[in-house]
Amino acid sequence: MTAPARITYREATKQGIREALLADPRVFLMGEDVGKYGGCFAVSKGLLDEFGEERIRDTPLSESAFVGAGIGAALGGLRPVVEVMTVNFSLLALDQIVNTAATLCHMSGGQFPVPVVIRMATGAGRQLAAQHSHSLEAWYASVPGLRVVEPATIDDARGMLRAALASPDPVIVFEPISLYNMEGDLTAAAENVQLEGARVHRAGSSVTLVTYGASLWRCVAAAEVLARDGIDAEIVDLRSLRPLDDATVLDSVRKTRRVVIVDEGWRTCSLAAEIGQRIVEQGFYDLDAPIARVCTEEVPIPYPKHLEDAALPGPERIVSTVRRLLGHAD
Amino acid sequence: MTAPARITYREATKQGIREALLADPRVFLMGEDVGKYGGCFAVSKGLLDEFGEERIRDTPLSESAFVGAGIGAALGGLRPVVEVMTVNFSLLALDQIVNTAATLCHMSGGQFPVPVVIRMATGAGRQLAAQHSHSLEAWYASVPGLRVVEPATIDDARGMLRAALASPDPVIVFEPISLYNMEGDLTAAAENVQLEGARVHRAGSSVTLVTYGASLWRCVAAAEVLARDGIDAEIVDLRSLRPLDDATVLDSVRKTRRVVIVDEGWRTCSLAAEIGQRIVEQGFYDLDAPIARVCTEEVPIPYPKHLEDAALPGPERIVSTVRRLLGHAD
Amino acid sequence: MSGLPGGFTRERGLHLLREMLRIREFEDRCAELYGAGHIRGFLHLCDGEEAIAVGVMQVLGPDDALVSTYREHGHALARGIAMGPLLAELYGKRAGCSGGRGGSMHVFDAATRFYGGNAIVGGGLPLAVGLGLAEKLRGTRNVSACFFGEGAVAEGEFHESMNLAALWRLPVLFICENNLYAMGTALARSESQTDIRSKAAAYDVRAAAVDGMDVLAVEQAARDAVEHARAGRGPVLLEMRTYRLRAHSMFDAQLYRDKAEVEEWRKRGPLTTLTARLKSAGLLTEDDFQALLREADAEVAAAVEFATAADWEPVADLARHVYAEAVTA
Amino acid sequence: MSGLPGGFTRERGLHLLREMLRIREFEDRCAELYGAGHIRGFLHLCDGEEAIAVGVMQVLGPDDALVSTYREHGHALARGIAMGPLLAELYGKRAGCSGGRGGSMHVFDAATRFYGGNAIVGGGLPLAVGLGLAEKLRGTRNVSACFFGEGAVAEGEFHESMNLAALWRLPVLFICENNLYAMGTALARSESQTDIRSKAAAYDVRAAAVDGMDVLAVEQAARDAVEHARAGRGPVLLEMRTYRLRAHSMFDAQLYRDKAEVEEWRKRGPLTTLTARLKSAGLLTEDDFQALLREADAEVAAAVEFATAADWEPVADLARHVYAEAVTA
Ligand SMILES: Cc1ncc(C[n+]2csc(CCOP(=O)(O)OP(=O)(O)O)c2C)c(N)n1
Ligand SMILES: Cc1ncc(C[n+]2csc(CCOP(=O)(O)OP(=O)(O)O)c2C)c(N)n1
Ligand SMILES: [Mg+2]
Ligand SMILES: [Mg+2]
Repeated sequence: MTAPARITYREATKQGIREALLADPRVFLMGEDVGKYGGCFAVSKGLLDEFGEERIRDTPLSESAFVGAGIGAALGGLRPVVEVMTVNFSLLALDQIVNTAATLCHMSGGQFPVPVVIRMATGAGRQLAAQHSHSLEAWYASVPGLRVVEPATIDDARGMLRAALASPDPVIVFEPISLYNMEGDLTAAAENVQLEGARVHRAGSSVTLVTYGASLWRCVAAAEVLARDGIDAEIVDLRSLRPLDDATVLDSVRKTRRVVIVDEGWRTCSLAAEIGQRIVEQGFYDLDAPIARVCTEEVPIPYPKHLEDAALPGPERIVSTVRRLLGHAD
Repeated sequence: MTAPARITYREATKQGIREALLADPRVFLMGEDVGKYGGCFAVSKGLLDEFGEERIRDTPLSESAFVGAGIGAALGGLRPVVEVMTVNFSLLALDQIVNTAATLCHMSGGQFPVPVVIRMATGAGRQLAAQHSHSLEAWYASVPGLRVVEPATIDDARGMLRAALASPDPVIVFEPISLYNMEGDLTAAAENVQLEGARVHRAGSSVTLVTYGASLWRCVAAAEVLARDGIDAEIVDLRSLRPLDDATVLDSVRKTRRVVIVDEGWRTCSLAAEIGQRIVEQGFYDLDAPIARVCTEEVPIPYPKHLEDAALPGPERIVSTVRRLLGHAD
Repeated sequence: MSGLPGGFTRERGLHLLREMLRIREFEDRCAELYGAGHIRGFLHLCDGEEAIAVGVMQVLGPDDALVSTYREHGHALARGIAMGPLLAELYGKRAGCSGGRGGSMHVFDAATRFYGGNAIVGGGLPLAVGLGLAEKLRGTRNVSACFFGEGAVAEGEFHESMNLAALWRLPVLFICENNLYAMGTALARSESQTDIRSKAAAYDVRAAAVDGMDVLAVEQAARDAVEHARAGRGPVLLEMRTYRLRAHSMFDAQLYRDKAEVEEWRKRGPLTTLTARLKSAGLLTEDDFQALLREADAEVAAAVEFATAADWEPVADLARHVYAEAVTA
Repeated sequence: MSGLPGGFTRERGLHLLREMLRIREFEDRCAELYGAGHIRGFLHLCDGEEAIAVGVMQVLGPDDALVSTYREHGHALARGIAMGPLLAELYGKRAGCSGGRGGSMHVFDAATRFYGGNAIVGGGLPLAVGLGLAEKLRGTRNVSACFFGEGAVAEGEFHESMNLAALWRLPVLFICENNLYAMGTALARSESQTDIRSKAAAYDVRAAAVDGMDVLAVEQAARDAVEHARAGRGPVLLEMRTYRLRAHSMFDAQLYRDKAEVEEWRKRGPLTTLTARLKSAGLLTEDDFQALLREADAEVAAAVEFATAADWEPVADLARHVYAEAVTA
């Protein structure tokens, strides 16, 4: 890679997949409509022509079987990248992921690690209604034996797959559906993306916003608004949802002493809850105010735009929560 | 019901089912081996003879279809009680529960509530190893549209099903596998069991233990040990995991100012995290110490007893956590 | 395309044509409204598949239950859901048949026992089994019918649901709309055995393959199937052989098939063929056809007016209906 | 029970009998050890089904892959997992073949490509498909074989896995141990079509029904199937007709079946019948049999000694192996 190029998140993701296919003959991509159709979000468009049907493998609608087959193929010495179109359909494959991928290494006393990568689109924001708008990252992040990441930037979209394939463990890669069309700079940093570790996306001193995925950009928008009032928000992009990088979060908290966690998941038992509780456990005495959360409202995501927007943790809600926390009038 | 009787949790559960079948001809029980086998934990033994095959309905191993059929039957005017043997197998039915049972009322604008009750055994403690020892209550508790309860006492085991069937919403009833053999008194209170609301199981003043399910009895054991040191623990049994009864928890916290949350779920994104964060949100300034958690260790549950015990949130870990929190030497 | 059965009346012909035209005109307008941003999210049209919706609905009674997919406008209209509330639903308005919360993929209607609109492929089948179970246990003669694509046949839910319905001899109609593609995946790339009907044998279920482009053939097959199910003789699988003449959804570039293939099938479109048959039998004039078209267009125009004028749900009501409002103990 | 095939040797007979006896003696001892509390959790014995494990393993090569269920002691022993580590696993000891973490339901062994031991009914089938896919993509002639009960046939995973394996012509052996019961559920109460073999037609898969009580029949059927799969002609479904002579697990009161039925099947037990056939063919004396029994019992005794003497994993190592230790990028 050379000078920064302006590309979409979709294109960055595709480049990551393409690089993986070029780098290692054991890698193949498998999922519904990844081939002829070009991927339901056009991520894999063109790859079938370049790599052929063996390595760009269209599957029937059989989420449990083809995810399980990916696990089996990983056990058999390959490096499958399994695409489950969206997290919504991953419920049909959850048994394979939780009871097989996540347990085999441990149950076999270390004999059978499972180096499978499972990609899936996640989140709401495109008016796809209740069954097509889930954010279930917290569920996956709760399972020992899995690694879970969510690239929110162009560099991470480009580089995280390589890091995931370098891991001997099952890695779940969430790609926010609302980011595929986002444009941004692809930088040299994409060459060195690590699987673990949170990243300070914006340095600040007044308050820490902890977030991940599409909500990173909601926080960025909120931070711009807050900056006009002289509120200087630090934004931590978690990047890896399992394991969580407590140290980076706590470092930020110790600096700002105030935290708002922004999470597209439903509030109850969310990653936001976990981050909050970890801060309490490790940094209680560093806090000047209660930890606040901005999450998705506890409703199945409704179809109409005004209701969907109201359900999601948008910049306005972040801004008003920060203001309230800092004692500014709203 | 008359004078308190000493019965097992299993028997109390069965009585609850039997009463429901007697009270309402629309009620039927359906699941794997509920009939001829008598239930895999012998809960429904004898009911087939009493109620016949139409109402005690053995199903094939088809978790997705028979749970979905229960949802459909509820839509069709019946009051199904669907037994999924254990939460471990419920992963295979999760799509139906999350994408159908939990969404239909909302997506249909209120036209189609789903009055189905889904019972499942949960938890570890019987050396059944990684795939048979899950505690996934937090996942279910995170889903808007569901109600989730977990009876921990004989009275609740007896009375919660009635309350669940009185609800027009889908209710998930978790029954801790390790409690079926527990004996206790069935009291008149079983007649008036409510679906919602936490309950102070033991009043105390030094520290609040918030818990649910089988861990209630771990807390009881811990409280007895602590009492010998003059530490007087209050125990809150959540009972309902969705909705959560914040008020009862906060009342206790305001009294004791110190909290330990005990949860058989894995720590990350657990109910314990949620309770902790809610306390921070609503009672931050009432706390004298960081909120602590005692959860299951983040490992697939291992088979050997000593390792399984070490993984679970046993009384010793609760005691030492409380002592540490209160500044007592361990 | 064959002749018309004996005793077939002009009235009947006009009715079936009218019903299919309503669907076609409605959906063509939806495509425009999508382009204009009035309809959002995913929109799946059933162009080419109208005969299945209309044929099946002729034989279902008002107390029978229905479960559909995300490609359900045809089913909804043929079932009798009014066009205004249907379109208002696609707009996301409060006056929509689902109160505006569901959109195109989640059409519901209690009055006609229309249980959705399901965006999970295969997700509706277990539901239909349960609805059938309820009818059986309640001792009625009602049936439950579910629609699904041939893509859904690969899902475990198809297998589990067929077995359950057969094992318990439930009055369930499994209506597979085999339009040869699941998004971009051709049948031969998703099924090792592409004869869908033949799969019923694994469950000892009665089955038939039907020309899904012929509304009369659909109606007859559905009539036989419903009779079988109402008589308590168990479920039926109907493989309706059809074709989707438009893209899968509004996001589909159709890289996976030839234009020529589509054009070949277009000639067999159910509206085209029924019109020709009626005309050649002397039951329909071009004027009649134009009148039906105007009638359908007027209904569509009124629906657009209705949907446009309808209110938005206030944001304050966001959390309504997450749980049932009236406790019906 | 029929005669022996031409050219059948005493050596071969003794070998097959020995293998089955090892399983039987091992498991009978396990039942005692369970009663004594040395083995805990769920314990599922395969009494009556030994011929399937032994027959199939005769034709698999060392590089073929295997996926089993929670009822897998027979498969494990016949595959060549040493009895000591197997029993140590059932004890939960560190020297167990899975390091003691899995127990009876989760036997693993990398050396023999034994991928478990799966306690989720049907859960192993997709895995076997994936293992078959790996062999195909790697261009080997290896096959993958999975065992499952007839109860698993009702699960969606069976359907999805059969289709996937057939669609991609993968070298997978689907070996259904049809012992007529899934816990307490008789086949006729779980399948609308009880002929398991016939289900293969829905996937265009080659299938055979086999007398699972006859080790020679099993071996022959497995040989044909492996040949088919190795030749790249796709998967095979083998329905092994057998019977579980003991309870489902140690918690089962067997309310669901008659003692007489069990006794009827016991007469057809694979050990009984092979012994009789060998004797009547003059290939085995009672002394031979007793010698084999002593040999098996000695192996079992040594395994008990091994398992008893083995260490417990230290609690400090609880979190080991949740993630892989050596990064193999
Ligand atoms: C479980 C699941 N997997 C994937 C999808 C994405 N998806 C939506 S429609 C579709 C194709 C379905 O094809 P088919 O069943 O033949 O119906 P058709 O669209 O042709 O009417 C897919 C893959 C989904 N909605 N649900
Ligand atoms: C998905 C799932 N559902 C239910 C169970 C509980 N269960 C364990 S074994 C069993 C019976 C399985 O019967 P079958 O497949 O015939 O195998 P067999 O035990 O007869 O060898 C059941 C229901 C399970 N382990 N997994
Ligand atoms: Mg289709
Ligand atoms: Mg069986």
